[in-house]
Amino acid sequence: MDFNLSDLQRMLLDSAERFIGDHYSLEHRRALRDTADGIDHSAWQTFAELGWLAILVPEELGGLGGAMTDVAVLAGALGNRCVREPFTGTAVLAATILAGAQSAQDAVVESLVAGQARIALAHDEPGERYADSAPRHSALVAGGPGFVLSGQKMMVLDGPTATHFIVTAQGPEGLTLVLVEDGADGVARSDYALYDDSRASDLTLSGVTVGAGQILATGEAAQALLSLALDRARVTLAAQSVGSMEAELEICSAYLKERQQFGHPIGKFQALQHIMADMFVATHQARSMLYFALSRLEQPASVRERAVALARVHIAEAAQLVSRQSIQLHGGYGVTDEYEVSHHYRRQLVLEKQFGDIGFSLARASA
Amino acid sequence: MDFNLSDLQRMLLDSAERFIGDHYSLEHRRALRDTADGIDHSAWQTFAELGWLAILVPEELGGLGGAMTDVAVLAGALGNRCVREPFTGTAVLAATILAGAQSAQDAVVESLVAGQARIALAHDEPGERYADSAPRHSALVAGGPGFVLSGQKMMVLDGPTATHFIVTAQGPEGLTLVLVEDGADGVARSDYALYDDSRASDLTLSGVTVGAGQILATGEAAQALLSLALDRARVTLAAQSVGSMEAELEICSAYLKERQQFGHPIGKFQALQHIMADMFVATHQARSMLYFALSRLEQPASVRERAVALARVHIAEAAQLVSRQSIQLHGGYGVTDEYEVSHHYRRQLVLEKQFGDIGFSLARASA
Amino acid sequence: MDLAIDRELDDFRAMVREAIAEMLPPRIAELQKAHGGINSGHAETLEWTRILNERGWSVPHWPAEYGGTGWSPMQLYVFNDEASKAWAPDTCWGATHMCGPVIYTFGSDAQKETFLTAFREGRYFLAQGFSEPGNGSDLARLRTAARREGDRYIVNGQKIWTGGAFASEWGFFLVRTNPDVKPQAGISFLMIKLDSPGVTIRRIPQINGDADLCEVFLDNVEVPAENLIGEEGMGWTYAKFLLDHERTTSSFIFYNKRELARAKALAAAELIDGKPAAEHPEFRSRITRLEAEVTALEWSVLRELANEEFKYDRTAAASTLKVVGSRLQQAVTELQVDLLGPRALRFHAFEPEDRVDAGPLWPTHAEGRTANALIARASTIYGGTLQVQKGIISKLAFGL
Amino acid sequence: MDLAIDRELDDFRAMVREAIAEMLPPRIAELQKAHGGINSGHAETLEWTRILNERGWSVPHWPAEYGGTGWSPMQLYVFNDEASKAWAPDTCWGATHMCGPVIYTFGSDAQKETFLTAFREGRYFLAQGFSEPGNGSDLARLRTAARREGDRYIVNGQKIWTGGAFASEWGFFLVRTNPDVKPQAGISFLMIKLDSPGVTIRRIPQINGDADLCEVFLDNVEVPAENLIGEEGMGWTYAKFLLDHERTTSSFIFYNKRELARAKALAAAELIDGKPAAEHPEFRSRITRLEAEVTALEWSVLRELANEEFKYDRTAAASTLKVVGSRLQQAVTELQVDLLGPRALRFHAFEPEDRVDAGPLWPTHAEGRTANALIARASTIYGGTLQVQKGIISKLAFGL
Repeated sequence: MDFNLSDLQRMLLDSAERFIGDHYSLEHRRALRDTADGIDHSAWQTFAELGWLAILVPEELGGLGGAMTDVAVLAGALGNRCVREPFTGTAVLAATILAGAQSAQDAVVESLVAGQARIALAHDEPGERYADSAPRHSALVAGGPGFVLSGQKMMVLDGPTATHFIVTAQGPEGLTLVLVEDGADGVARSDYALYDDSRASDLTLSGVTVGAGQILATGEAAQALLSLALDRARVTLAAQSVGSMEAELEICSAYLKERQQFGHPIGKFQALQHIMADMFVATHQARSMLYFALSRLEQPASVRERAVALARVHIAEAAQLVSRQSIQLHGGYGVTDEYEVSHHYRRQLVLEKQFGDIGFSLARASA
Repeated sequence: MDFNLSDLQRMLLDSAERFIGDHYSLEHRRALRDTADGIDHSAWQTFAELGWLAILVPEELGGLGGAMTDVAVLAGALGNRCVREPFTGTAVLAATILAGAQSAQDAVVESLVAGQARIALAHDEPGERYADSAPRHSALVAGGPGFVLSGQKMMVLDGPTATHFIVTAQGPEGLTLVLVEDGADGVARSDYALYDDSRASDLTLSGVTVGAGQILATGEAAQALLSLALDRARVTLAAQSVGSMEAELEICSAYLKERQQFGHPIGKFQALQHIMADMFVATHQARSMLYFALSRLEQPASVRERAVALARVHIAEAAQLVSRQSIQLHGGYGVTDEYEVSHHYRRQLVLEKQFGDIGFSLARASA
Repeated sequence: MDLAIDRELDDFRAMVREAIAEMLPPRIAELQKAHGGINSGHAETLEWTRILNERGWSVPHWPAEYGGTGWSPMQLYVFNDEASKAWAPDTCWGATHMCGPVIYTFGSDAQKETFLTAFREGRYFLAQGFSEPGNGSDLARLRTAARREGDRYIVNGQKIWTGGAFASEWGFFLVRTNPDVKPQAGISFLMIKLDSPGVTIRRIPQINGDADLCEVFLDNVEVPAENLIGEEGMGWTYAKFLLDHERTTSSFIFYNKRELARAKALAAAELIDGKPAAEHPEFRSRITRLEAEVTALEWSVLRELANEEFKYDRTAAASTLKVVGSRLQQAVTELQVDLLGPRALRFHAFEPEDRVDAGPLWPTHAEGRTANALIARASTIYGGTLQVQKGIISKLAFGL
Repeated sequence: MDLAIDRELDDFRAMVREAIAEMLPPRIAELQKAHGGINSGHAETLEWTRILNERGWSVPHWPAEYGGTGWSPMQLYVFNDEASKAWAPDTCWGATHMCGPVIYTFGSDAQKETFLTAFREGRYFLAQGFSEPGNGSDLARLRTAARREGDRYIVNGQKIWTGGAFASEWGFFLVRTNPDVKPQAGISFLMIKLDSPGVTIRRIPQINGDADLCEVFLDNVEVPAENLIGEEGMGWTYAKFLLDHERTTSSFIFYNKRELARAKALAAAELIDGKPAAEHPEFRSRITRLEAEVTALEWSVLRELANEEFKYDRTAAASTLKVVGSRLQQAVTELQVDLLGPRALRFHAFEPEDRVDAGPLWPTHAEGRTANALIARASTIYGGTLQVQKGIISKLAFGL
């Protein structure tokens, strides 16, 4: 076993830390929030140029053919600065599904790798909560030259900036994954912001025409592919969460040395030292748990799913401890929008509740 | 509302604190453990003389006609010193059932008040865990001049020193409470110690002859009476638990001032000060919860049962926090038999698991 | 010991409940319910104060001579409980619960006339200027200076966490009038009109999208000497007086009861796998444990109100209420967030003009819950952090 | 980064598993399982050491020249994991993991010959005399004095928490040989034979009915100067060496894995309302969360064994293992107690002669669980309390 970065991973991390560190200042992120769609289009191009969007894309499709450990290295750096660009949805979730699709998706994949296509999963439906595998109300039925897709989707993460959606629907052969372009006839979007300043959409699909080439997977294959893609996405979220915790350790320990109260740097108070120690322990354990989950990703689905669920519970609870205490250590400043820790807090909340929250993961891990 | 002691309660508490303080030193309790049956027979006589066994006995039966608030005052003092005499079983649980019995039990009650009769509830059966109301395997059937009782009972608390047992059995009219003398033909006892040095027994009842006068209650009346008696007993245990916590606050704060480490009294360390504060908060809240439960004891059974269950969960979890931290604050000495805190820890464990543990109470309070 | 609630209180409760139902405009109740933080909007707070004042109930806890009702502590408790349940906002806390008592206790007759009347009648919002950027939990070190020049003070300095200052006409400030004595002795209590030249107010954007807390910059602000409350140099004493004055407030018991009830309603309404969240064991246990904690807190408050004889310093008990009350504000609002699941993630703007209808897929009960939970992180910070409270307890209860 | 376990390790695991199954007497495994604390009986520990020694495995982690196996850290890990799963006892920890490494690193050839051989062959139990009544977590203040007189030391003082001293032939002690230098510099490392005149041993009754920990009184005990290990005044350095020597030990990872597995077995066997406890949601969640924590701890240990490059001081990571490992020992054994419900309350004697058969109504799986949970309260105390560990972390990781 080797927990140290390979040379390639070291290069990836160095470039990521450099670019993200330079680019994603708190001020920049706060300014981005006030733009129409919330994402940094020029940075996204840089993501593409640095090869980040191509990590999981197979070499034969023009990608790097990398591994989830590489993604986790990068995701940690993204988490360090609460970077909320649609990386997970596009470069992990969609890339996994497209690479495993029954119909060749070379053009879309090429566009994804180039930073042009951004692809969001449209799965949850009204009244549902993390319904991993339930039958869909959205329906794909034969019609016209091919098929017709209708239904309603909620909380499509990063929906406003997506060029395509991967829509889950109930088709003739069971669960079906359908690639739909944004702006296609019959696709209506209602956009909103989330508390971490990322965006999401509700989608209404009204008789959207679908050709055979847009069908990515059906039946058991669709189920398996969706499940794998979601688990990879969950681990990517967990890696960002660990990155966020690690950044909070630095932010808080620096603050404790600088902030004076009762005539001393507050870091002299044993009670606060012990809070920092608790945060350190939680973060260290969380990173270990991330490695565990990564080590199980290639194993059979049941092993993988349980490991990912276990890791998500553990890492999310550690993140709660760390992000809560980070605010507490900052006193009143911690609950302002002007300090990093409040952004980490909100980002951690969003990371926890995407693709299954603690309760969902706990039930899944206990099954 | 008035949370202050009445004059009578003040007298009760003063005499209790004086007697218990003088009598129940740690050395004395450790010596008692090595006696055959573990109880202090002469102290039990004093309990009787001080009227403690008569508090809940109605005046017309020769008792004091007191209230559960009075019992709680005394139980707090018993808890202060981990006194493990069979007070709860005899003076609360049995006294409640006997006072509400369908057949007059004047002689037994008189004997109880005088400190002669000690009466233990024989309810749990093999394979059960806190089966509050399930049908009994122990059976009371017509036979001989009256009835015949057979069955097996486990974890009869204070069994070895009981003069009588109140046995729950399935009779012709449903649940039946039967008074059986220790040593009656067909009663066999197997005795053992618990971790707080109190004692319990398993009972085998083989065709024990029962007369009509031994039938204390049947059917719904038996159910109601048993439920009331158990809830009173649970609150008495909770009051002892609060008393134990309050004693631990004193023991630990004194120890922190006295014990030197790294050149200071360890009470100078902020981390330990904050642990003491946590213990104070938990104890204060626990006493409030005790008052809540006491205030609900006279209300309809469903209200009473839920309140008692809620209080049991809350107080037991507070007691865990306090008794665990008490050991931690004592360092290595905390896990020796020679320091008070290890005795409080064990006593709290036993208090938590009598007549329903946290899990049982939580399920009951959530229903 | 008598643990039963007086029968008479039940009648009183019925009476105030009915009166509040009659008086409270549904519009204000709905805003309070949706917004649901500690306070509704400032205008609505003042409107509600004026309505209460018409019935003589806007400052029920004040002495009768200043407009109080003469209710017992238990009656006040019942009144506040009912008002909270009905989704009435509080009155302006700084005015009616902090500055008011200082003025009727230590102020001159003229000050009583000027300020107490205005507070009672809800004429304006009042801001609290205690904290400074350099001293969160360490009030004695405050640096905002008021230099006496003839019949006025010249005030220079900076205050922070001044809630609602942007919407306030006046503020009550702690200022240093004497730099040459020991820190606590040089502090005075000053009323400052916030439209005075030299006063600049900056709203601080908060974690939850609101911006109620402000920074107040004081740059050579001239304040008439008659705005000094009581004696110069006694500000520290008055501040301690007002903080001690309300021993049970920091429990946030009414808030905690109301928000737990709201969480239970959410648990019944939100479905997970087609079943109400309330039936899911994890949520059930969480709710039960929180209910136990809220119940214990309520009884801790009752012990304080009933003046229980207490073995330890009473301030240790008050800090206990604060420790538990603040922990509960966080736990109960986080429970609400978790009950909503992914729907809790949607941002809802605070400013009325920025709010949008979330559309048919979004239940109104989702709005505001996360904003509340986010700002509840401050409950263990303001008014003496959790760590400060624990220090108080270990010192006052145990002499450590 | 390579997170897969080497295939070769699987073969090694199968090999040691089979070997242990062949070697371990069922009687010893059963005692360890019932007793189930950190160590089985002293006689059985020595017996198992002798059996292992026959195969050359009693001190596998030692350098090969002193009898070690040359296994890699990961192989040692697998071996210990398998031994734990098979209910093998540890060898005498003080001898094989503490004193042994000090002697083979700093001892003379004669000392190596005398002691290392004895330790490796399991000839006697060895006691550790570090702590004193006045200094739990504060070793530098130790007062037991060794005065040099010719070719011997005269030792006076008192040690405490000396595990198994009553059953030990020798002990390794920290003693003060020079009172006139700064505290750390005056300490030496001395082997003392426990049947020496002037040595009195008192067993300390414990919370769980056992009495393994002892007080050792040293009253003018004469110790040959040849029993000094290494140099005079270097005891502090050696003690730190041996504490640093095993960075992952304090995780108790094998214990925690084994006892969690036992808890799961209990959960399957114990019925509540006719259903296995494992199906009750509260227990299920508790088990899942503990499984997550144990898993994370195991991976934290693996990171350490694989020598991960680490941004922070490695000692902070070692303290993390201790914090989590000790917390888990408590949580897992308390889970066992709660799974047993009221049956956990029954006392079971520790001394073989006092033990009684609990009778047909009592499952043997109940015996020993509560005793284990009670003594697990000490896991956050010995070897540097939880508070000391947190202090180490905040200092070494953050410079606070």
